[in-house]
Amino acid sequence: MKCGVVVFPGSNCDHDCYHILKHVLGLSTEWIWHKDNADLDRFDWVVLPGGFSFGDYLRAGAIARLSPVMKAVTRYANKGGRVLGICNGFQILLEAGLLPGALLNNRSQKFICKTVHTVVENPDTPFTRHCGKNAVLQIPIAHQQGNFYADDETLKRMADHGQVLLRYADAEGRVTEAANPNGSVQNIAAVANERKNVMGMMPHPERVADPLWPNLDGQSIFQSLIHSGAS
Amino acid sequence: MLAKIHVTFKSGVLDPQGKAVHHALNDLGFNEVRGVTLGKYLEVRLDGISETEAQGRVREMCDKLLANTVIESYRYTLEPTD
Amino acid sequence: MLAKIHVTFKSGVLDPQGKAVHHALNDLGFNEVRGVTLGKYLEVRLDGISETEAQGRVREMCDKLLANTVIESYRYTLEPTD
Amino acid sequence: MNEPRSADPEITPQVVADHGLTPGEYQRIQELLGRAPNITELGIFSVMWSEHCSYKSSRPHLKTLPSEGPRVIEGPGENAGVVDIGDGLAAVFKIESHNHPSFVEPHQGAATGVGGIMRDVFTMGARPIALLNSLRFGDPADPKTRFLLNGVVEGIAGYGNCTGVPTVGGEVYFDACYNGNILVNAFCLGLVKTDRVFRARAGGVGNAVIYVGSKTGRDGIHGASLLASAEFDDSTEEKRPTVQVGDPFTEKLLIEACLEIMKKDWVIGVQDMGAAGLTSSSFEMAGREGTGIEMDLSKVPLRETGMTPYEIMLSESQERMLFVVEKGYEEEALEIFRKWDLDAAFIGHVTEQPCVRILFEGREVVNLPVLPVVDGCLGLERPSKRPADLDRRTQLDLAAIAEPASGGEAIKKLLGSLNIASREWVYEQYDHMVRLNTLILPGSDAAVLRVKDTNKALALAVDCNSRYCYLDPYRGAQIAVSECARNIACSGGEPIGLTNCLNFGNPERPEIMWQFEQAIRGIGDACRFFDIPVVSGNVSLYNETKGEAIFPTPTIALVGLLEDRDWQTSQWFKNSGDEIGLLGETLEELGGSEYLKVMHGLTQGSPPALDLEREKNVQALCRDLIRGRHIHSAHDCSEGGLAVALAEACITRPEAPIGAAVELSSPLRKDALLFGETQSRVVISYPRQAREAIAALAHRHKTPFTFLGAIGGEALAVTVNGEKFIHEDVKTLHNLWRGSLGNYVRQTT
Ligand SMILES: Nc1ncnc2c1ncn2[C@@H]1O[C@H](COP(=O)(O)OP(=O)(O)O)[C@@H](O)[C@H]1O
Ligand SMILES: [Mg+2]
Repeated sequence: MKCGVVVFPGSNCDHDCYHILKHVLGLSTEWIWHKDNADLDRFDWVVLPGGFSFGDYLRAGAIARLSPVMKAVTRYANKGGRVLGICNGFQILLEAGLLPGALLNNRSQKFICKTVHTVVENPDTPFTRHCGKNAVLQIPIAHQQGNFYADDETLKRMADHGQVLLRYADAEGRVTEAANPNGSVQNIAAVANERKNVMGMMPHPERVADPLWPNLDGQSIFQSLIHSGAS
Repeated sequence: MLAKIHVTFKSGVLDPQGKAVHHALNDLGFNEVRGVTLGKYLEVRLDGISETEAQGRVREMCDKLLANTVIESYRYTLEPTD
Repeated sequence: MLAKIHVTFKSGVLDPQGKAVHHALNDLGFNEVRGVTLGKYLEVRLDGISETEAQGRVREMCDKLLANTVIESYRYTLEPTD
Repeated sequence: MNEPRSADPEITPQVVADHGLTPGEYQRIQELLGRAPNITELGIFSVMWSEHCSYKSSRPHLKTLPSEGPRVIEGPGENAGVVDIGDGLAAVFKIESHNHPSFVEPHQGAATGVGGIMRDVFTMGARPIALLNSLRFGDPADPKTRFLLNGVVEGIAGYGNCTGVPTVGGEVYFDACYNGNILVNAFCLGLVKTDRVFRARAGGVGNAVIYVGSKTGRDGIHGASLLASAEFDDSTEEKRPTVQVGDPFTEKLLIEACLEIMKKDWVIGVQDMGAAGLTSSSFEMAGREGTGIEMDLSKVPLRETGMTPYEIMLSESQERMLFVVEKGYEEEALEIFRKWDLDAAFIGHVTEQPCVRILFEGREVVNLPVLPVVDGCLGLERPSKRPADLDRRTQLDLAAIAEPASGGEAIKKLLGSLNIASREWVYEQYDHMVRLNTLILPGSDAAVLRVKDTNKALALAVDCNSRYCYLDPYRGAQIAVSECARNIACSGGEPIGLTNCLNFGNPERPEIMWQFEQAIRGIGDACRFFDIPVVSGNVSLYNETKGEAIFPTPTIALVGLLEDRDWQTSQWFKNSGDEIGLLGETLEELGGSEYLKVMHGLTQGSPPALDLEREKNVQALCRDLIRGRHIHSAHDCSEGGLAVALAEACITRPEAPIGAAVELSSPLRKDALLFGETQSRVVISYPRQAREAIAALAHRHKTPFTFLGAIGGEALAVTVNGEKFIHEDVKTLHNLWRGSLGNYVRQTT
């Protein structure tokens, strides 16, 4: 099994993702430089990591999505290749139109770094298969623009197609306003495209996947990908 | 040529930044404030193209980069520079 | 009353975002672009005060909150609303 | 040569004074040169001989600090200190102030402070892996305080987060003495292979000088010399346009590009362009090597048109570096920088003659011998005098202060007071987890980071109680070192290197100089006693407004080593049923305490006594207890004393707060017993069966060990001599403590 980690100028969770995939999960992992437009067919999945690509200037993800690699990512996704965008990676996928909706500034207008709970809404995707329905994952967030927005029509379509994968919740998995850290509509923390081969999530699963820490909830996202086999 | 571009949220999109500024202004005692929207204002200097060409080019820039048309709309004007 | 406020960097102050957008536009093939500045555009709705009052109030809002006058300058216009 | 250009202003006494040089200094410049300088050269002298760059008031005193040790690879003098941590790796670290710029523009001032300290670290070839900061703000009741706090924290967050370096700890204090002069001290730590440490040297005649980073603009011209050495007054407004804007994205590219190029063996030396920009980087690199540099300013990438050589040499535009690479590798170097979309240019070369020669548009505009510029400024023996009112400050008549019957009110007030309340509102804005190293997150005594590819970990802490320093700068500084080391010890670490940022008032006043001397002596004595080398630091003088100086604030940051990362321990109570104990002994002391300030509005008395031997013993004991796995938590007693330490151990527990029942018997005043700040004390918790082993180890380390009680229940319950003194629901305490700072910031004025 082989996976790729895309590096944009300003990516800063790229090393963390690489570390988890390669050294913790033992997968063959390669860097993909953002100027590289070559086909990605050799990978079983690719990760767009967190960070501040191009400084998040103008809008988070806006400049990164113009990088040559995004042409390759789009071709790959259109052929059914699996793409996981984490935090800034999610923002880039939205800007590229590979996922529905948009991310606005957090309600507090502040960057927020803390561990939150999310509940798995749709366990029937290559990204959540290993989690179980209504499983509660304790995962950190670290972002300034993670306030998910979509218009009503889009939200309805997403609901109809099971495109909401994670919602912010309390420790018992209840989706409450108090458990919403950033103002996201309907507490949405992670979404997929209709075909379920592209996922974007604001929480950082790679931060809770190293056995050095007691919490390994983030591994279930990567395990799902592993258990979904080759694409 | 100077393109002056305004990018603002589409109506219906809750603008958390505008809302925060609104609150802050009320807190500061500006009770006459009823609403705030916060957008971007860009000035792009262009060289060596005609105004008609520029019209199309600036639209293209906005569509491709300067605005996220899922949530934002834009408008612009062109002015000659010397 | 509607106040339309433009906040931009003072000249000589580094504008990292404008610089990044400029690069990106050039990379996209917009070679006619010579410079980009990125500022803020605010619309503030005001109620129950006269235009003369509003003039002073909006200036105060800008000085106190909307602009960072150490590095930014601002200008505004007032328009009646219905 | 050196004929003034027609546009150059004539050098009048007024021009000399405007450059912050005294007539005597100008005289000396003329003697050293054997001629008068032109305006650009005068500008160069003015920044290089400024307090900020020359350390003219502080240098003789700094020399007394111990800076050597078996682990020290680079001590003070380079861009950052370098300490060997074994396994072929070294820790590179330094702390630096950005006080004045942050007062003028909090967001950008703090942001560029973070950027500057990071460059000092990666200049040495190290990858930055952690940031800390030490912040001081004025009276919370002053509306400006809230604005400054917000801006500073946002600026630090914006810069650190974007560059992907976690901010893992720090400190925040409020006192009216900082009303007109806040402190923003930023610390950065990086890791480097011991055989890949780079130095800021311009070696090898003929080698190429390469500029890289952002383009040069008119930012901060005179920033270093004027902003950092002039006190504030109402004309501060006029200095505003000199504020620099940080570009963290460019910094991130610069980090990656520099670390990539530093893998090449043709890179000779490098220095960041910090204060005094191109001037200090070129002169200092040549000065350290005994060479010269010739540069053509026409080749420097410029952001603005019409810039003069004076402006280019003195600009403080951020995110720039100067490299010296072997002749013949210019193109390869530029290629790497282009890959990272950075502006870079080959602007000159190293010369044999120890002079800096600057060309611009085909003419020579500067030709100065290096040493007079770098080293020529005479150290000043500034007079010092013990403040006349010091005895009055330290007087404290405890008999005049009523002893409270219950400690409930005080513990609640203290936990909710801004100097003790939770810093969560602050560190939630910082990405403290990125890079996957942070084993102990913010919220404990010290942050602990694993060192990848080894079993080791590093513990980091920053500390200073400036109220103590105001009351007794010598002891206050000793306590700052001791407390910082105690925080490291409570986390399991052994201090291996220290860096400090000395924030003081106007050194031209003898009382300030006296504080400065005392504080340095205190740091030096403590470091010699504990065997901790001082490997880097920074001095910030003239921290005063309208003649009102800040409390002397010698901020101490320490790096501790854990040979085995499993030795780490955090401050909070873990298990219901565990016993609680106290290491160390409580004296009847209330001078300088947070309790006196919060409950009685007093900044008065002698700060707590300090016995370095006891301190050393308790720290060694703490480490032994952690390594032997005898204890589950360790938390030192600092502001708020034993009661606050106990409460913090109850409420900082991440899962949920937990109660504790403690029984004390003592002849001391109850407020001193619970809220006094006696040094060298640590609250520990441990499983019942470990008690005997702990007692035996404590005995061996000559440290008193007292059984205090047990963890459990929903209240913090403290009895003294059999009588109830504190009985408070821990959830209530938790809420008071946790919400206080956020509520303060969100309040409106
Ligand atoms: N400016 C800051 N940035 C990040 N973390 C901070 C900051 N200030 C305080 N903290 C963290 O909050 C915790 C408590 O701080 P403090 O009360 O100063 O510690 P102590 O009780 O050891 O004196 C520590 O973990 C510290 O690192
Ligand atoms: Mg402490």
